[in-house]
Amino acid sequence: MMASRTDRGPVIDFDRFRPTRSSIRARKRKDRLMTVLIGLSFLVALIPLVSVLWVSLSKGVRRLTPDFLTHNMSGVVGGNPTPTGGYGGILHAVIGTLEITFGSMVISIPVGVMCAVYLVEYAHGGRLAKAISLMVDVMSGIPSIVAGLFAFSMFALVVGPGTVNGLAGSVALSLLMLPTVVKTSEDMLAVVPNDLREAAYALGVTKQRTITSIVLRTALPGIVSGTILAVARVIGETAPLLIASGFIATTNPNLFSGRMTTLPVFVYNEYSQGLAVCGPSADPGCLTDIHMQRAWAAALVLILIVLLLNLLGRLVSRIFAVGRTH
Amino acid sequence: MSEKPDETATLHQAKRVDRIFKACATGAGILILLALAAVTLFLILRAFPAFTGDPDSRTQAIRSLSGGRASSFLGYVGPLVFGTILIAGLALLLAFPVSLGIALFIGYYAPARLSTLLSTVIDLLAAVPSVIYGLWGALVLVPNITGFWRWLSVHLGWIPLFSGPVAAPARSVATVALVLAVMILPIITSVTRDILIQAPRLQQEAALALGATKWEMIRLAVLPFGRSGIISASMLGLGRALGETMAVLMILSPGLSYSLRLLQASTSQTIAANIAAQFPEADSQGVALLVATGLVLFIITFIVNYLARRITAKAGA
Amino acid sequence: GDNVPAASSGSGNTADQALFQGEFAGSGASSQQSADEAWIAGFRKQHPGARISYDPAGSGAGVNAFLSGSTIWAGTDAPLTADQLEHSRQVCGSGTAIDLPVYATPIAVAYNLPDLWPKGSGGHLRMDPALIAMIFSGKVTNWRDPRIAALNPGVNLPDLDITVIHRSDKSGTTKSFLSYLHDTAGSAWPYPAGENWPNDLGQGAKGTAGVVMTMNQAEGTFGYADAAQTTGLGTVAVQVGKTWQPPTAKTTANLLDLAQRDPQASQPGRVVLAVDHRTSREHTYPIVLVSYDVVCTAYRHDPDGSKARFAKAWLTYLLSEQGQRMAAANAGSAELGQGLRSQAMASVKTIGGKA
Amino acid sequence: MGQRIDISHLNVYYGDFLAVQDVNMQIQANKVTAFIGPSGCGKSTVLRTLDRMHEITPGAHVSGQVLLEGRDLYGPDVDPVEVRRDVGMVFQRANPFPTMSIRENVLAGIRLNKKHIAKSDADDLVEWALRGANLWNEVKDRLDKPGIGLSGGQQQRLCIARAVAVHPQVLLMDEPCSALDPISTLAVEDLINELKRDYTIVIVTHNMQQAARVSDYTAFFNLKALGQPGHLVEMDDTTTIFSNPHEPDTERYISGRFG
Amino acid sequence: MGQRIDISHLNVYYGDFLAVQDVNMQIQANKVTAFIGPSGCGKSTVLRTLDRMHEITPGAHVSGQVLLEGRDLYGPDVDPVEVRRDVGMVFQRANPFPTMSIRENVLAGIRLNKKHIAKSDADDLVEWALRGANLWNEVKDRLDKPGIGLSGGQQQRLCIARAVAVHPQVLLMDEPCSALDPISTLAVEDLINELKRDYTIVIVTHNMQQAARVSDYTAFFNLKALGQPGHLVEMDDTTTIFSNPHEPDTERYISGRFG
Ligand SMILES: Nc1ncnc2c1ncn2[C@@H]1O[C@H](COP(=O)(O)OP(=O)(O)OP(=O)(O)O)[C@@H](O)[C@H]1O
Ligand SMILES: Nc1ncnc2c1ncn2[C@@H]1O[C@H](COP(=O)(O)OP(=O)(O)OP(=O)(O)O)[C@@H](O)[C@H]1O
Ligand SMILES: [Mg+2]
Ligand SMILES: [Mg+2]
Repeated sequence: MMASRTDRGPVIDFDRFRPTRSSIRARKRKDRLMTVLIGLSFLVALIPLVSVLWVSLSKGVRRLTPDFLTHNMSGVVGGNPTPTGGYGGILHAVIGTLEITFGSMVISIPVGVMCAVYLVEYAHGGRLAKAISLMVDVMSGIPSIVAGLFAFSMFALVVGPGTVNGLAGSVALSLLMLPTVVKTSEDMLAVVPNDLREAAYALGVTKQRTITSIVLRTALPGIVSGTILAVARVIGETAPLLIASGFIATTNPNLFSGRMTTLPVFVYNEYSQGLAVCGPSADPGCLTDIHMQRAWAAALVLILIVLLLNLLGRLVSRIFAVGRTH
Repeated sequence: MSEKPDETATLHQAKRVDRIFKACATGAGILILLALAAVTLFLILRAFPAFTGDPDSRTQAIRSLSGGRASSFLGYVGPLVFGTILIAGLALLLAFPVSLGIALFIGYYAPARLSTLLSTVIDLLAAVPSVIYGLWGALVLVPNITGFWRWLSVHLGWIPLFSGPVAAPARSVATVALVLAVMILPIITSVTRDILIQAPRLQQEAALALGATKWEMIRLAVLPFGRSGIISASMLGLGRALGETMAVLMILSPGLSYSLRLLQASTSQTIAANIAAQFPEADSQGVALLVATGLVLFIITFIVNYLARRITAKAGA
Repeated sequence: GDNVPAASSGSGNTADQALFQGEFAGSGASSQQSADEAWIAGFRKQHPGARISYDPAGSGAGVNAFLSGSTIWAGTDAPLTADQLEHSRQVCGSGTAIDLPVYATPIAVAYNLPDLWPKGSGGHLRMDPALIAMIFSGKVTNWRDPRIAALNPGVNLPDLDITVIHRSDKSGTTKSFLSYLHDTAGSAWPYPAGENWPNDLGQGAKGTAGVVMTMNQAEGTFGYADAAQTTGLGTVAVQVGKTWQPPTAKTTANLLDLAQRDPQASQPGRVVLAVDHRTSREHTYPIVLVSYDVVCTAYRHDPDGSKARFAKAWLTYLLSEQGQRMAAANAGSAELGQGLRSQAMASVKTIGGKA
Repeated sequence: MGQRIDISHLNVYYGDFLAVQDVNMQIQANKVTAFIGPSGCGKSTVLRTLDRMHEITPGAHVSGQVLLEGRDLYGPDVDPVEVRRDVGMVFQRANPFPTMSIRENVLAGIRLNKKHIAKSDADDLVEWALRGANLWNEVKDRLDKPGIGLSGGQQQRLCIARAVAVHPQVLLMDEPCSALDPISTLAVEDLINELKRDYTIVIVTHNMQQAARVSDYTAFFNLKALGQPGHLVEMDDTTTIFSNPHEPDTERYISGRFG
Repeated sequence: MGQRIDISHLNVYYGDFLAVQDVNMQIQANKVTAFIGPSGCGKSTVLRTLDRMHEITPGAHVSGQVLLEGRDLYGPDVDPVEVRRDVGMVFQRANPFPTMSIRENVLAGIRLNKKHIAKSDADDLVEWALRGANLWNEVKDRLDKPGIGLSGGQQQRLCIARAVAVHPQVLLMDEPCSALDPISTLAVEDLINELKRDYTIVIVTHNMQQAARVSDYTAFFNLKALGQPGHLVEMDDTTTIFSNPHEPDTERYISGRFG
């Protein structure tokens, strides 16, 4: 077939560009191949990921009794049952996890949100702001164990050598949380329409009240759900807490003094104890694999907490989503 | 202007609060700088003894930490850096194509209902603590994968990467990289997906209207759009893998060499896992050394972050 | 809440309860963790008011914490060094700290070869120190090696590569085992003793549990671990003199009974053992991990003397026959013998001033 | 009662860029003044200087004088926050606070400024402002519903109610109807006609018919060329401007031959 | 040469929602057919079913028949990819591939089939297509510059060049000028007039004048009520529709009394 407009440029023989049967077939083949590969990559990834969840669930659910959730590990000896018929539990670790995580939230959320406020509302891309956002990026690359080393050395220098307590863990975790909090808050503040700020200013509202009552309030759902996700991430940190907060078998409610066990540390500690000794004089209920049972059960609780936080984050952002009617 | 005296007073107070608030915000920003400076400073202070003082006792400390395998800081930290980068790099190599595949699957192939479900699961998995991946790797994967590595070594053993003897049990670099890949997979997937599904509809329709197949549409209109985002997602995953401690600690049989033989045991160790392994028994000189290696790790992740920033900045421009 | 037996809360006399009211923290060697669990439970039966914690952070971290004054005692697999001893003056009110043996466990040389003997028949492969050294240094690499067969006539050894498993972290277990090889294997063992494993053969695993788990995961593995943990693995009967000694608590205790005091740790109050690995006595198992508790005889910041009082009571309990039996039952350790315990008790009596 | 505004020698800069040059005008109290002119000529810019809103744009600054009933808005000890309480503003796009109910939106100016107000007073104020904005009958049954649940025109009137609830002397409106459908536009125009009894009103509009319908005075702004600063071409009675302007540029603009 | 399209009993659904009901029409080869009608009446929807583009919207499906020169587009063994090769489409907003140069944009469709085209062939094709799209003179010196560096109107013509470069039989255009300034609009309209020599063209437009100017036939779609499916009211010669429509609704729409 020939193009008609000979006067206006080259004549094109479109047959030369006509796809051959084989090229069409090749394209179809490639398309199908990629579809298969993409589907396959999904299936391949599914195997380990589902395995992780399934193993944690199936192995963890065995020891996940009410007793396990309401007792700590004090007085638990090896694989022997305790007077209440359980085999010790994670109450102290749950309390420790909550307190240390709460501590890190108390440190990092105000600082992170205020830092984002500075970046979005005050700095207008100045030198300091550029430096800060670069540093926030750098901070998000701090390896968790380095954060632990930092908290440990800081408390050693500031409070006294050998200081190991919940607060040190909180400091380490807040270091890991801060960049996420800053980034999500920054993003959320940035999408608050300028219209709203102007509307408030036009009413004669001061900048601070505009920011707190309008901007932050509007961005709140996003900030909250972003922060919850950040919490879900640090709540599973192990290495820094091993160094900064130590391990203890009893419940220590005091964040500011004394060692504190968290769930991940508990999991790791149980794992690293291997088999329990059930000697000839041991209780008939003595379980040699009690450590692994406790490790998996605690891991399951940890996953459940993370899951809960995730759902909570989604819920918060959905319920308080701005712009929805009713 | 109509002004009642009490109104002037409240306005006055509001202005003061205004100033204080601004100071707080600025302070918080500066605090971030200070925090990072403090991290660096404390680490340097703590690492300082490793480089000062009696050279003999320094050498002694390094020999003691390395079981006599190294006698200088560089000789000690070199293989650790190599191992860290090797393992994290491998993990990224394994996870990246699969993540991309899943992200595309979620965004462009799966039916809507399935893809929201998958997204939720991926987000959950991205938050699963690494100690659980470690537990899973050590107790479930290691005993079950030895056979596969052996098969690989038999058939591909002529490539040095896969040469034997295959570690049994498989506490090798390959297994650890695999676990880290599984660990960072949801993270990369989740970020990549968020970016890919934002690929402009317009260009996708343009591609299809030209008679493109689905894959061609993705190649023409989706991947070019997501390129910088995909890179920064991978860098996020790489950063996570570089700093990962527990999974490596619980699985890898460490060594201090520059070996690329992935299936063999005791070839490499990562900085983070090494710190966690040696810290409990280290004396003060040893702690200084370990903190110094931590500083090196910090610098590596800094460089990775910086490069990622540069790449995305360039691609975004 | 705490797992306290309902009945026990009333027991113990009230004066005593007042004596041990409060928090008492220790930290250190993870090898002692199981024993410490048992000891804390046992001690609190007598003194329910005391709240005791033990952080198995590791010997190094434990001693560091002790030397910084943040704990009352440290558990350590290695006695204090001269530096550390000197440093301890800063936390101890009078002189230096003392280290006393409280816990000992045989170190088993173990293997995973499930089909050597019918289940439960309790056979042990026999090896001499040189053979063990050769396997651990990579000179013997297959289970069917004639040098193994020569010592184990009639045992049907499989044609299987030997995978050596060792500790990957710094550890007292490694140090004890290496000094055994160093002392006994002669030229077959070219490496110095130290807390880190010196070669890259086989595989390293973190902690005793890691070693045992790794060994359980593959046949043909060969390693060393605290004997109590080696459930499911075969253990080597080591040549001592002309006999073959499998690891047992009793034969290990025998070795400790024969041990000399380490001449280099002669400071007053210290009880540091120099174990004779070359012993040829019958019924003595030569590879042992001895773990110490480090305390002060008086503490610098101890206004009401409660720290010293606790340290004294704690060690007294640990070194009592009951304490040792608790540990043996729950951690599989070797009970320290009467002689050794009374030597250590002499030092304990000096805690908190005159006895 | 509204207040009059005197502008003299006003220059407005965005950083180094002079956006509007040498504006001199009087805006009469209790009248509606319309600003018209092609896009980019600086109508919004001038309007925003009247309550110092330009100051929230980084780098923006002014020279010259703006007197509100004789008092210099840019005097050294005048706080922009104070100015904005006397001069209200309504924007092109309706911008009710999305987190607040209709009622709270109306009260926002009071509440955000931490003034205490009795509930009955508040109720009265809400009704008064919403009636003033011609919205009361439409929303009186759902005062506690979110403000953004309203239609575009209702939202715009809500914003007007919010602005009048703080009793400003002057009301500035920057293209308040450009995003509205014809019916909502008529409602807002009616409202403007009523509001001028109490307020001095300045309105920016692109819609010549609208300017002719609602305003008493009209100011025509123009730019000499792209990139050049905008300036005030002329200002006069609306009827004069639309029937018999002095300047040929005005004539050309009004007859739709450019812009 | 263009091909004719016969649509019979076409229903289009988005999930359960019937968007367009029972459309029957013939689209003549080598003519321009315009779709007009109020917003939401299903013009775009019908247009997109002509090259099966609706299929990329999850849940969208059709019943009925669409024959392209007698061949059923929805036949069981027809691949949508093949259909789209014969039926080109131009969208409301210009959508050049941002990472490609102007030249590569034009060649994008051809490259899908043939990775390697002789450079001279490619050059000819690019020139031909860009001339066809009335863009050649403007861009011939910067063919290797990115396509998104062009102005909006140029981008739209680039998209047309890209669509014609694969030499389809039918060209569908969904409001191709709605985002363009008047000058670019005229350029595109001229182009449509020329293209109809080679292609069957279907164009959706909101602009009645445009429909009158460019099309030979006009189809008027309408909805009975909001939420009801759209339907074809009538289709006829453009002159008939605009001067003497059969249906009173068409008359009302064209005279601007609703929509
Ligand atoms: N925030 C800003 N930063 C820099 N320049 C600006 C800013 N806002 C406006 N300008 C410039 O100032 C000049 C006047 O703009 P202004 O918005 O006042 O015009 P306008 O008459 O309101 O136009 P329109 O009718 O389009 O709203 C323009 O050249 C514009 O580009
Ligand atoms: N992707 C979609 N999902 C669900 N419904 C849709 C979708 N696209 C369009 N619709 C619905 O189908 C109907 C017809 O829409 P369509 O876009 O075809 O109208 P149109 O005539 O092109 O309107 P406009 O002139 O505004 O472009 C409308 O009711 C619309 O809401
Ligand atoms: Mg404007
Ligand atoms: Mg449409």
